[in-house]
Amino acid sequence: MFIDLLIMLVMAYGFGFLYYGLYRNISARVHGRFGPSLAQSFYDSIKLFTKDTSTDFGWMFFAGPIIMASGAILTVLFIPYFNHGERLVGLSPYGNLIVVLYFMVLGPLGNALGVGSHGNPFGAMGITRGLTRLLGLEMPFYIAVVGLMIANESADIGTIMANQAETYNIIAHPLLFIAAFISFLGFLGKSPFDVVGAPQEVYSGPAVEFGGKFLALALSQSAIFSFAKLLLMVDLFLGGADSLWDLILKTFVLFVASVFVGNVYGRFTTAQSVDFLLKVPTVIAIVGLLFV
Amino acid sequence: MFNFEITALGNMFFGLTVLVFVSLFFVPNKHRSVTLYSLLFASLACIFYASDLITLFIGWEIMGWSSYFLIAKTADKQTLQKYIVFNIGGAFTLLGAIILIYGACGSFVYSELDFSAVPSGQVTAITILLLLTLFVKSGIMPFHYWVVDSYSQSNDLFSAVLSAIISKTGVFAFILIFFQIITVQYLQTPILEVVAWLGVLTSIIATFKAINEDEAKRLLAYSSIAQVGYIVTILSIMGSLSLEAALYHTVIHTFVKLLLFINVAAIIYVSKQHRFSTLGGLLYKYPLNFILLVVGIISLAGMPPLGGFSSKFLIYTALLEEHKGLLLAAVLFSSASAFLYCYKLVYGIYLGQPTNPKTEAYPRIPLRFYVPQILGAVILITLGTIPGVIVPMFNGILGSVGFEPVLYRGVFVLGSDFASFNGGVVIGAFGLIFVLILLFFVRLKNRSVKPKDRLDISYCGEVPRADVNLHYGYGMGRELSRIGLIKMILSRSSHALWQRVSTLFGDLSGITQKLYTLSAQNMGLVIFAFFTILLYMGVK
Amino acid sequence: MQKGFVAYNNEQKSLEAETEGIKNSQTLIQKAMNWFSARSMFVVAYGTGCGAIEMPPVFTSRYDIERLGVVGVATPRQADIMIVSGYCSLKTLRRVIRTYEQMSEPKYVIALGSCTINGGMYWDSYNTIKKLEEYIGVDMYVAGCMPRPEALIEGFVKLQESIRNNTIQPGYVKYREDYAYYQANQEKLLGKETQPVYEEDYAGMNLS
Amino acid sequence: MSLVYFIAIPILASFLTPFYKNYLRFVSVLVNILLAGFAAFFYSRLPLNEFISLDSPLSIIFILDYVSFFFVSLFIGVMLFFSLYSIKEKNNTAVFVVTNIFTSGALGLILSADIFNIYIFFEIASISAYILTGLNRDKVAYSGAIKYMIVGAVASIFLLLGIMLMYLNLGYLTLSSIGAGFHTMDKGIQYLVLLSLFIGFGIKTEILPLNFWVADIYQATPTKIAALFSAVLSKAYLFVFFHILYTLKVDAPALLFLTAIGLLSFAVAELSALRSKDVKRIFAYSTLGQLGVLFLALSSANVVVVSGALFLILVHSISKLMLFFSLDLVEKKMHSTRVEAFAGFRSAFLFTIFAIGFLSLLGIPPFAGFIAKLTILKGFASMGAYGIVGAILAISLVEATYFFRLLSANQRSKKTAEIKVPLLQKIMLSLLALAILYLGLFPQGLLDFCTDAAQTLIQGVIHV
Repeated sequence: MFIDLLIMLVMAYGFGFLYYGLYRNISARVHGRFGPSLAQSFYDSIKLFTKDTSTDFGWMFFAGPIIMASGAILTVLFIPYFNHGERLVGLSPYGNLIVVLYFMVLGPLGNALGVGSHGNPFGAMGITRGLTRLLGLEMPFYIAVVGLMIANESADIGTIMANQAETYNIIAHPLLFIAAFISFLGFLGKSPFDVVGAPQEVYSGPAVEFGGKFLALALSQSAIFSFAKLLLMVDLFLGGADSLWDLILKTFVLFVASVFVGNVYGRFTTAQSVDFLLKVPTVIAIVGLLFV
Repeated sequence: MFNFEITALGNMFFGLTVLVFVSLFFVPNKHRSVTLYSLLFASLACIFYASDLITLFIGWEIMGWSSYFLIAKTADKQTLQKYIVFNIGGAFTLLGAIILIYGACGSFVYSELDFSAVPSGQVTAITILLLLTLFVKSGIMPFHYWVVDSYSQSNDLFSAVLSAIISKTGVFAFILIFFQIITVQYLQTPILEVVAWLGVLTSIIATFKAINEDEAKRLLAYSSIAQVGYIVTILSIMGSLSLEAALYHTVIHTFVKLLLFINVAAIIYVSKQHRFSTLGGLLYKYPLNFILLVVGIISLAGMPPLGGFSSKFLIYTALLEEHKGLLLAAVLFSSASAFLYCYKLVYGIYLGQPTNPKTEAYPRIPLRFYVPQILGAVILITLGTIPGVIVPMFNGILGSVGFEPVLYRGVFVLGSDFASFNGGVVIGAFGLIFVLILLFFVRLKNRSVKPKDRLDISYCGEVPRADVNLHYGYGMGRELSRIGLIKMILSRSSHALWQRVSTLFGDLSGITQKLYTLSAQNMGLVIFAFFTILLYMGVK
Repeated sequence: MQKGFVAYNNEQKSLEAETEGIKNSQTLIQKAMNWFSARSMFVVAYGTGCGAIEMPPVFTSRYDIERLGVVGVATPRQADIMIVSGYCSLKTLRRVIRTYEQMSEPKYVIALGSCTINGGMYWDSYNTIKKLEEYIGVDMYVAGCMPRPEALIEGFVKLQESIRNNTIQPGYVKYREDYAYYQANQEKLLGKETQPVYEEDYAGMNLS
Repeated sequence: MSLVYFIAIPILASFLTPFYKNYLRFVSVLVNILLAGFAAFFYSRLPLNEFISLDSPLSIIFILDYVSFFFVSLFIGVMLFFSLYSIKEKNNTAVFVVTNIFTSGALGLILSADIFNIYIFFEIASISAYILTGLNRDKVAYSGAIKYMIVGAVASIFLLLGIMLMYLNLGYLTLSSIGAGFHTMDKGIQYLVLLSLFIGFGIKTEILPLNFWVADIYQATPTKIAALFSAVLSKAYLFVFFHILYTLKVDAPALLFLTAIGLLSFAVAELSALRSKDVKRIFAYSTLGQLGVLFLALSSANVVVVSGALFLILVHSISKLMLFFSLDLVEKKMHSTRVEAFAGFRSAFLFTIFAIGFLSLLGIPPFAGFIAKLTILKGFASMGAYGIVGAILAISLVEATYFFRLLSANQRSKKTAEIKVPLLQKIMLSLLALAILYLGLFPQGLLDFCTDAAQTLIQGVIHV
C-alpha cells in the first residue's frame, strides 16, 4: 500500500517534470529555437531546493506552499493510475470524483492564504485572478464531470473507468470531452489561460515572493498537479490505462494536444478568459449534458 | 392554544439554538437585553416544538418582533422598515396559508391535517403562500432585500443569531410542512422545480454580490443567503438523501456562521473598523482568531477535510441521484465562486498589509470571544472527520419524518450507496503529507531570512512608503464586473423594484390623504352624491 | 574566446588561489549541488541602461540562452542572477541595490557594458555612478559599448564554469563580509533613509 | 331594578352638577362604579326586556341581551377608566358634565329597542360629542365642532327620513315589529329605508365614502376625548346599525355591499395613514381602518366572524384607549403630536405601551388583537371567502408599515425630552396592557361570551 503510494508519487513527480521539460522543448521548437534539455525543470527544482537562503514572511507564508503541495499530492493519491483496479489505485477506494474535484482547489486555497500573508499586493492580485479564472474553468469541467457521473450512475472514478471497456467516453460523450478539455487547458495554466502569473502585469502573481525552497515546492507541486490532471482526464475520457505504456501514451497524447493549443494562442485577460469559458465550453457542456 | 410535542426534528433545531445562545452568552455585548433575548429564545422553542399551526405562528411572530426590537438598537430607520415590512408580510402569508389549511382541513393540529380530499388548486395556493413565508425568512430572491442590511446593521452578536438560527427557521418550517404535513404526493412538481431554481439562482447572485462587498458583515450576510439557497434547492428535491443533506448543511452552516460572525465581531470590537479597505494585516497580531476564521471559511467553501465538505458532498450526491445535472452544475458554479468571497474575507481582514496606522495599538481580543468560535471550530472539524457522530441523529429524524434513512452508519465513512468517502482517510492522508513535507522543509539546509520590515516586499525594486496603500482587499473582485454575465448580475438589484413599490404606495397615500381634508360643505356634497348614486342604482 | 571581453574583478587572482583549496575539499554532494546551480540560472534582467537592448535577443529565438538553462524571471526573490545592463543613475542605483538585497543566496551579478566598470561614456556625468562594484558585489563584467549578445552569453558560460568548479569567491560573500564598506558607499550617495533592511548580522556569520 | 337607571343615573348626575361642582370628578367615578354594579347585577339575569310603555308610537322598550350587555359593560368600563384616569385633573371638570350625558346617550342607543328612542339617543350622543369636540375652546376646536355638527345634522336627517318612511308604511316603531313587517313593504320603499339608514349610520360609523370628515375632527378634539370617540361612540353606532339590519333581515346582496364598503374603507384608511405626518391623525386613520374591518366582519352574518368582530371591538377599544392616553402624555410634554415630536420623547414605559398597542392592533401574537383577527379570518375561511382573508392580511401589512415606522422613528432618533409618567397613569396604562396580554393568552372565556353575543346579534330582535 505505502509502496504503491510512493510509486505513484514518484511517477507523478518524474512524469510531471518530464512533461514540463517536454513542454518547454516543444514551445522552443514552435518559436524556432532549440530549447533547454528535457531535464531542465528537474535541475531548476534541485537548484531551488539547495539554495542557501529564502525569504520567509512568517508561519502562514511558510505553511502556504506546504498546503498547496499537500493538496496536489493528495489529488494524485486519490486518482487511480490503472483501470484494472489492482495496483497503483492509491487511496481512490476511500474517495470519489467529487472529493478529487475538491482536492484540486484545496491546494490553491491554502496557497492563497500563504501568498496573502506576505503583504505584496501583486501576490493578492494574482490569487484573485486565479480564483476568478477558476470560476470560468470549473463551470464547463464540472458540468462535463456531472454528465459523466449521471451517465455512469456513480461518482466513483474506478466505476467510470470500468464502464468504458467498450467505448471511451471521448466517443460516447464528445461534447463533454470538448468542454472538459478546454477547461483542462486552463487548469494546466497554459496559454491562453495563463493570466494568473503574468510576469509583465502582476510581477509573477502568486509566486511573487517565493524564492528558494518555496519556489521549489511550488514548481514541484505544479508538476505533480499537472500530471494528476492529465491522469484524471485519461481516467474519465480515455478509459484509463491498462499498462504503463498505455498510461504514458494516453497522457502524452493529451499533453501534446494541450501544448499545441497553448502555443498557438495569445493570452486572455482574466475577464476575457472567464467570459470565454462561461460562453463557449459551458454551452457545449450543457448541450452535452442534455444528451446524457 | 399552545400545544407542544417533542420531535426529533425539533430536538435538532432546538439543540442548535441552545448551543448558539449558550455560547453567545459568553461574548461581551453592549446591547444585551435579557428580556428580548429570552423572548426570542422562547419563541424559537415555540416554533420548533409546536404541534399545531397556531402555536407555530405565534412563535413565528414573536420571533419576528423580538428580533425587530433587538435590531432596532443599532440599525437605521430604512433597514428597520425593510425588516418589518418583509417579515410581517411573510408572517401574514403564513397566517393566510394557515387559514387556508384550516378552511381545507378544518383543523390546526399537525396530526389531524389530511390533504387527500383537498382540491389540488387549493393545495397549490397553500404551498405558494407557505413558500413565500419561507423565502422571506430565508432570504430567497427576490425577498432577500431586507436580509443584508439587517444582518450588517444589527449588533455584531445578534447578526450571528440571525444568520445561524433565525434563517434556519425557514428551513425548519420547510421540512416540517412539506415533508411531514402536506407530504410530497400532494405537491405540484413544477412548483418544486421553480423552488429549486430560485434557490440556486439566489445562491449564485448572492455569491457575486458577496464578492463585490466591501463590508465584512455584509459579505457574510450575502453568503448566508447563498448557503440557505442551497438548502432550499436541495430540500425541494424531496428525497431521503436530499433531506439528510439539507439537515447536514443546516448544522454546518449554523456553526460556520456562528464562528464567522463572532470572529468578525471580535475584530470589529478591537479595531472599530468593519470594512476591508480599512482593515488588513492582522494575521500576526491575532493568529488564533485567524486560524479559527480559516477553519470557518474552509467549511464555508466546502473544502475537504472539514465539515463543510461533508454536507456539500451530500448535496451533490443527492442531486446526482435525481439526475438533476443542470441544477448541480449551477450549485457547483455558485460553490466555486464562493472561494472568491471566502478568500476576500480572510485576506481583507488578516492578510495583506495593514491599512490602518493604528493597527499596532489594537487591544487584545477578550478571551470570551473565543468560546463560540472554538465551539464552532471543534464541531466543524469533528463533523468533517467523524461524520459517524451525527449521522445517526439525521437517520433518526428521517425515521420520525417517515422516510427511509439512506446514509451509512460508519464512523469515518460518509455517504450512501451512490457515493461515499472516508473522512478519516482524507484528513489522515492530508495531515501525514503535510507533516512529511514540513519535516522535509525543516531538514533542508536552506536558511530562512526574515524581513525586518513589513514593507520589504519585491515591488519592482521600489521601496513603498508606509502611507502607500498596499492592501488589495478593496479591489478584490473588481474584475468580475467586467465579465458580461456577472456584470449583469452585479448591476441589477431588487432595490429599484421595491423602491418603486414603496413610491407607488406613498403616492396613493398622498391622494387618499387629500380626501380626508374635505370641508363640511364638500362633505355634504359627497354624501348627497353618494346617496343619489345608490338611489339611482337601486331604482334601475 | 577573447579574454579581453571578459573582465574579472580586481581580486580575481587572490580569490582563485584561495578557492583552490575549497574546490579540492568539496564533497560529492557539494559538487553535484554546484553543478545543478550552474545548470539552472534564473535571471532578473535589470534593464538600467542602453545595454538592455541586447538582452531580448539573448533570451529569444536568435540566441536562445534557454539552452544553457538560463531563464528570465520577474522578481528578485526567484532570481539567481541579476544583469545590470549599463550605466546606473542615482535613481536606478537605489532600485538596483534593493533588488540585489532581495535575491536569495547564492546570488550573482553580471554587469553589462563599460559604464558599469568605469562610467564609460558617462565618466564625467554628475548623475551616474562610475563603479558598480563599490555598491554591490559583482561577479562578472561584460565589457564593451555595447557588448554583443555573444559577449553576454560568453559571460554566462564563464560564470557557469566558475560556479561549477567553485573557482571564484562569489560577490555576495564579499558583500556580506565587507558590508560596512558597501553600506558607507551607498549612504554617501543615497542618504540613510533608503538603507536596505537586513535582518541578520553579517559580521558574525559563519561563511561556508 | 330597572334598565332605565343605566340612562337616568348619568344624565341625572350631569343635571345636578351645580350641587357638587367641585367634586364632579369623584361623582363621575361614583356614577360609573354604580353603573358597573348594575351591569354586574344584570349579568346573571340575561337576557331581559323591559317595557316602559307599549303605546305606539311612543313605545319605550329596553332590551338587555348578550350582545347589548357586551356593549353596555364595555362602555361602562371605558367610561369608568376614563373617569378614574382623569381623577386628578381638578381644573377641567366641565368635561365630566358632558361625558356623563355622553354615557347615557351611548347606553341608551345600545339598550333601546324601538326606533324612535334610538333616534333620540342618537341625537343626545351626537350633541354631547359636538360639545366634547369644542372643549379646547380655540379656533381649530370650534371649526372642528361646527364641521362635526353640520355632518352630524346631515346624518340625522337621513336617519329621520328612514324612520319616517318605516313609520308611515308600517305604523309602528318597535324594532321587533318592524323586523316582522319589513318585508311586507314595497320593494322600492325597503330600498329607500335601507339606503337612508345606511347613509345616516354610515356617516356616524365612519365608513367610506362618508368618513372624509373624521380625521379633521379627531385632530381638533382633545386627545383623550378622541379616545372616547374611537372606543365608545363609533362602536355604539356600529352596534345599533347592525342590530337594526339583522332585525330587518336584509338580503344577501345588501350585506355583500356592506362587506365591500367595509373592505374599501379599511384599505383607503390604512393607505392614508401610510404617509401621514401627525400621530393623532394616524391613530384616527387606524380607527377608520379598524371600523372598516368591523363593518365587513359584522356584515358577514356568520357567528364565528361576528364573534371575532365583537372580540375585536373590545380589543380595539382597549388598545385605542391606551394609545390615545399615552399620546396625550406625549402631547403634554412635547406640545405637538407630529411624528417628529413623537420621535423625540424618551420613556421606556410609554414606548412599551405604544409597542403593545400597535402589535395588538396589527393582530400580532401573543396579544389579544391576534385572537380577534384569527377568529375573524377563521370564520371567513369556513365560509370559503378566501379573497377577504387575503385582502385583510394584505392591508394589515400596510398598517404594520406605518406603525413600525413610528416605533423605529422613536427608537432611532435623537431624544429631546424625557417623559416621567405619573404613578396613577402608569398603573392605569399597565392595567390595559396587561388586559391585552391576558386576553391574548387566555381568550377562551371571552370568546365563548362573544359567540353567544354574536348569535343574539345575528338573530336580531325577535317579536315578543
